Amino acid sequence: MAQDQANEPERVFNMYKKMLLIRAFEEAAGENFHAGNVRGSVHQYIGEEAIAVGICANLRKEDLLTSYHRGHGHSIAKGADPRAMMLELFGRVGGTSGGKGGSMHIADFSVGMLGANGVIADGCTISVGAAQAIKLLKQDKIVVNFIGDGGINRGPFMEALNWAKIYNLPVLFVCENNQIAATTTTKTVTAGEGIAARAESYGIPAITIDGNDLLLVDNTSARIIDEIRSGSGPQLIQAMTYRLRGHFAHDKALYRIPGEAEAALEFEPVRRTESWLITQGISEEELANARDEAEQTISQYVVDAHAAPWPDIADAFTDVQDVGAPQVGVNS
Amino acid sequence: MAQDQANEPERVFNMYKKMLLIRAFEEAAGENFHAGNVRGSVHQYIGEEAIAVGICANLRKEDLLTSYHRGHGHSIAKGADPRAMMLELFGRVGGTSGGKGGSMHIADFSVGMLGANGVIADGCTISVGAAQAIKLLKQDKIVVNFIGDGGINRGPFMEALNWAKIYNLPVLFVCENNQIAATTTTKTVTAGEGIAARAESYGIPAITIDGNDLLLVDNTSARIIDEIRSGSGPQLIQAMTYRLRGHFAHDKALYRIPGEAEAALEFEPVRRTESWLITQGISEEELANARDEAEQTISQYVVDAHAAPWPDIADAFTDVQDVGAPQVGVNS
Amino acid sequence: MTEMTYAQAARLGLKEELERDPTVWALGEDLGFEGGMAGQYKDLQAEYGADRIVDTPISEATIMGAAIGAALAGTRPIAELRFSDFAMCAVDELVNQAAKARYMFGGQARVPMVARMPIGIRGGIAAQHSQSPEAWYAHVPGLVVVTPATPSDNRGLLKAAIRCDDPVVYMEHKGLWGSVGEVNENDVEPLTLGKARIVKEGSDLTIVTWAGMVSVVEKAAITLSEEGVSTEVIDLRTLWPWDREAVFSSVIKTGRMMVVHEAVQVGGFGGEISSEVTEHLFDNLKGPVKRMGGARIPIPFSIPLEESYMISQEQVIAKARSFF
Amino acid sequence: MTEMTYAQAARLGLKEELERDPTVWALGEDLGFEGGMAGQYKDLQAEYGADRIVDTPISEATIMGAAIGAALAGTRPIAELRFSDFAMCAVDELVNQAAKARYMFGGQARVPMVARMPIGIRGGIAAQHSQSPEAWYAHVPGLVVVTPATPSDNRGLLKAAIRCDDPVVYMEHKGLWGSVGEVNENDVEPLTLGKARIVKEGSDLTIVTWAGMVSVVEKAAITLSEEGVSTEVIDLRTLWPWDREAVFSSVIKTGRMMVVHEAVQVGGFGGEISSEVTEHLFDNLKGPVKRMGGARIPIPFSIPLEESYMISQEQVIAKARSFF
Ligand SMILES: Cc1ncc(C[n+]2csc(CCOP(=O)(O)OP(=O)(O)O)c2C)c(N)n1
Ligand SMILES: Cc1ncc(C[n+]2csc(CCOP(=O)(O)OP(=O)(O)O)c2C)c(N)n1
Ligand SMILES: [Mg+2]
Ligand SMILES: [Mg+2]
Repeated sequence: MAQDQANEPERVFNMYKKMLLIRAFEEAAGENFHAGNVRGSVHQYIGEEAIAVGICANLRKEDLLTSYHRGHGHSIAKGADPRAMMLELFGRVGGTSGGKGGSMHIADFSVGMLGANGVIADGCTISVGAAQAIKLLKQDKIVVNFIGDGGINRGPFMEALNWAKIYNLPVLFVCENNQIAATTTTKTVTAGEGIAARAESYGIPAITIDGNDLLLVDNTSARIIDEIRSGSGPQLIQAMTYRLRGHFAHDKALYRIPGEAEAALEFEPVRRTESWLITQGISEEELANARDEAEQTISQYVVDAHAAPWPDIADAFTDVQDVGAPQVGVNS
Repeated sequence: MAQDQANEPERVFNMYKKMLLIRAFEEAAGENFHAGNVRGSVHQYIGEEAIAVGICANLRKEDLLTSYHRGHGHSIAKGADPRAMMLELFGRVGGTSGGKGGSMHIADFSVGMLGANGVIADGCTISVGAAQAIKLLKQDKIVVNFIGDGGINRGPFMEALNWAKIYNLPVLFVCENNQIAATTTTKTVTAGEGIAARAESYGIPAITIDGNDLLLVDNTSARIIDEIRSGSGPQLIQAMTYRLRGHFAHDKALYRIPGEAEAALEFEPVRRTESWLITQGISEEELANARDEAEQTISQYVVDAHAAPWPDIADAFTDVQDVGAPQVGVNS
Repeated sequence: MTEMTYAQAARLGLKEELERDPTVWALGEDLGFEGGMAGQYKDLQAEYGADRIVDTPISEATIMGAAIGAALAGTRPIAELRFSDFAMCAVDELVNQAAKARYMFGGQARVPMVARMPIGIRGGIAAQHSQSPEAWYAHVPGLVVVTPATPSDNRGLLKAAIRCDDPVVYMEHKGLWGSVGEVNENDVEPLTLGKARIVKEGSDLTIVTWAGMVSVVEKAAITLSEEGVSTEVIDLRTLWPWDREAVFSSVIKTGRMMVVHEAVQVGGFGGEISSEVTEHLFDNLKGPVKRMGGARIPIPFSIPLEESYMISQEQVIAKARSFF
Repeated sequence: MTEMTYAQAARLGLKEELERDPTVWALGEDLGFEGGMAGQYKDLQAEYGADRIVDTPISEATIMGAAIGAALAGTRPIAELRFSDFAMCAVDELVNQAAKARYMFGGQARVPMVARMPIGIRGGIAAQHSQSPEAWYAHVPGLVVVTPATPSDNRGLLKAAIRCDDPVVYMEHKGLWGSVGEVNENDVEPLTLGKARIVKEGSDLTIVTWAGMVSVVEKAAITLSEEGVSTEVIDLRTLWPWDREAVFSSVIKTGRMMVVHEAVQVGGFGGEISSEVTEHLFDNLKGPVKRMGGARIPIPFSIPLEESYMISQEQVIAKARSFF
């Protein structure tokens, strides 16, 4: 693992706990999807936790973040309440969106998390606009946009890169390259050297790092985020990683080369962070306790979610719009 | 001017005549726009003729071409009938589209000219699909897509670059960089080094040349088109040029730096080609005759266009669709 | 007759066309291994090659645009957009190019392509994966709009769409993928676009519907008929062209009409049918044409809210009773 | 009262809002030097700076997407798309993001933006520059749709749109840019979205219309009234919400209604109004509600063909007479 003066064991241990919380959240989300408690679509972030956690550790509450369909990890890392998120996945009152959004639309504006997104790459253009607002309002904030390696081939992302650079906007693009898009190996549909080269062709500094190396993500993004805050303009981090599970919870990922996922376990970020923590004198017991705590915390949220009330039918008609808002029952 | 074994004076003189025909066509289009004979929008290609002519001189009739809003030159260069084009601009029977398309929708499928386009960069995605069809049908053809320097910032163009490369399609992208998009200097809204660097980031070979140098365009595209025919996959030529007139015929281009357009006259392709032809022993008189001929040809087409009949109202209802075609008068 | 699902029947129809015509091909995300969202392309890549069942990058604008170019250049592509919601990333290509090319070019070009974009609600996939925008495309000159409701129709209409020389917006309903029905494998002819299906005959009330609502309305009609309101159900099958003759003759017979669709009622295509019937058959009407469509709200995620959006058999029955 | 054009009045309204609220800004192509297609942004960049009147690259998806992000982040952007035809390059952003963000996020977010996209025919700009897709957006939950018809309204409605906390699709008619009317510069209040304007009172027939057709219908109504058919003309001003009360009270009075719009009739928003009036006021109707809209054809270039697409005063009069 990369090492640096910033790698305080306590800081890393805290990040580790965030990773555990995400992992436990995702395991529970998957289980409850299979049990039929969570409906729709659930894209788990298992195996990619170091990216969200390492980057968000360098963000302030008021910084903004946009995500994509695999957005639970980013939300928790940015400080969203995982209990409200679990309630949202269950479609209950008390959920982040009161049950109206679900997994693909997790958002917590109170911590600057402007939303997961069901449409690939749409977060990119939203991000550059948010950054433009920040400039106009003369605020001291930045925007981080997460995107997958499949998403980089949508035009709006490329437009957003150009846009961010010409207006010199405070945006960090983070491409989470797990090397796959649903069932498609992205190398087969991505021309050239990939996103870092593309970003550089727009004059946007880009760096490719091992996204499963928590300390490296933390240190790299600390430096880059600092530069962006100081007015460097947009930058891009390509974080290499591996999706340990299927594309969504009901995907068995049979298209994988046999053994690939098992082999990848060796490089997955939770274990790697544990190994590092042990070299820093953290005991196996402390790690086990942390894992238990995360699991228990999330288990409790699942219990809470089961217990939480369903929304009222009338809630379906609120939050649509002020002008011309629909009326309950008018169409039925 | 660049020189090369391919630069046969006769070949160049023929290309020169095509350029004159385009120039005369565009002058007439502008005049008739101002006179109210041509309606809608007219984007003149004056000053950029060497690109279309130099490239199309290396195409075969069956090769395909897509263009954008400034498409008269590409059409004439590809072999469309300028008389039918003039009739189209006048909205008359006998026009390339029977008067239903007008300047922005000039097309001549009989010579592989798949259309000008009113929506920027839409020709790019159409081109890669046409190239895919060529591959599927195992035809020996290529596709050329022309696009402006403003158009390169639309996402679909970037998607098309990626697409052309991953399927190794026989497409030549030609970015006609006249340094301006309507009233906007494109440098101010284009991040990085521009389109050549972007294309290269997709693994697409790209070259930037003086697009007002007819011989250079001819020689460069001869080589590149040959490579594409031999299976090189997509390539890109950025041809630097200058738009001698306003964005469209009713634009006085007051946003230009004073003197800029006048200075540019020195580098415009018709005069430069004339100078070269003179070094090859072509006389001033021969050049003057060629100019007269082009102008007279086009004048006659204007006369023809004035004389041509207007379409029948019933024609508005044809060519819509086979299934569910509209009926005349059904809605009025 | 063979029992098969709506998805299997679509696959069969596609396979038959791939077999029949070497210029037919499909492009979209994850068509190869995944075989499409519901297996409607399953194993076809293995059989017809990666050049005819093409896995694409996530580039909807180019999936659509490339299909247009390929259609102009002599092939019959099927652009698979997965969800009509994602097809919104390619509205420009579909509406400004595919729909208009033939006209703008004065008949020089045809655009024989299928833009395949499933619609509708299916179990909590929420606001960005559940829309039914068929009314938009029926409003666009140059486009044909098809909304199959049964396995058999999903084979026969898909074949017709592929053979059509116009661009066809082909909207399967996601909720129907697993529904089962009889398909006559021996009858390999495509259906005729623009011909409705009389699902059930009746003499007191006509209900016009399509896509996911057909089975709901059919069940409601059975109950209604048992209870004395003889209800005729028409599955439009194609929204453009819609089968004026079938609808008009039914209304002339019954004197009462209702249109039911899952799409948002405001601005939905029910308004078109209602208005045409009213304007042309006013004297035949024993009461106003009525409409039932979705509330003007984004589709909510939470299951009870989502369910409340959907029109139920009971609601159809209640509204039908209000005629009498 | 000051005489000014529709474009000048829009500029005035925008300038007043830029002055009043520092979070208001606009983004689009060629807003600076060109000042917008009709001068509706003229000199505003010089006055308010390139950060508030932003010249953008040709990137419609990002013009719209950035406006959404900027709205979510506390400003009030006006996304200028130049033509509603080009706005089709950004339908996904508008429909999947702007319209739904507030709902999907359970009310955490608002998207106070204006998506400005002129509609309509203007002298031979043909199929890709002449469309009127207002019905699409009225069909989309979450959106407000505004179609100003006069200079005064184009100031007052634009101001209302800018101040609205919902995303507003603002559709000026290109044919009206140069039309002249009185504007009361002292009355700086915005209009109320959702309130129609009674253009002319009458008692025999109601004609509902909007945008470019208002003046045509008004002239037809004057002739009709002179000839004994007292015709009421309602300019809806906003299609969503549309002013049910104004329309319903008028129809209750006249018993006859016609809807006239330039957009394609099939699937046009006239069907919505016709259907609602029919369903709810059937017993008040002395005859069927009638519609007049464009033929279902792309807009042709050639002037006589283009003119034949447009609805004339004479055609309105003839159709109105068919009621009697
Ligand atoms: C515009 C759009 N096209 C297609 C989809 C369907 N889709 C959802 S996730 C996905 C794959 C995304 O891959 P990637 O960007 O690499 O993210 P990952 O799932 O690997 O995290 C696809 C194709 C979508 N949601 N939006
Ligand atoms: C999608 C789209 N956006 C905007 C326009 C309006 N428009 C027409 S031409 C033009 C400038 C194009 O510049 P460029 O691509 O450099 O071509 P040039 O006119 O210089 O030849 C613009 C913005 C359009 N036609 N289509
Ligand atoms: Mg991926
Ligand atoms: Mg240019």
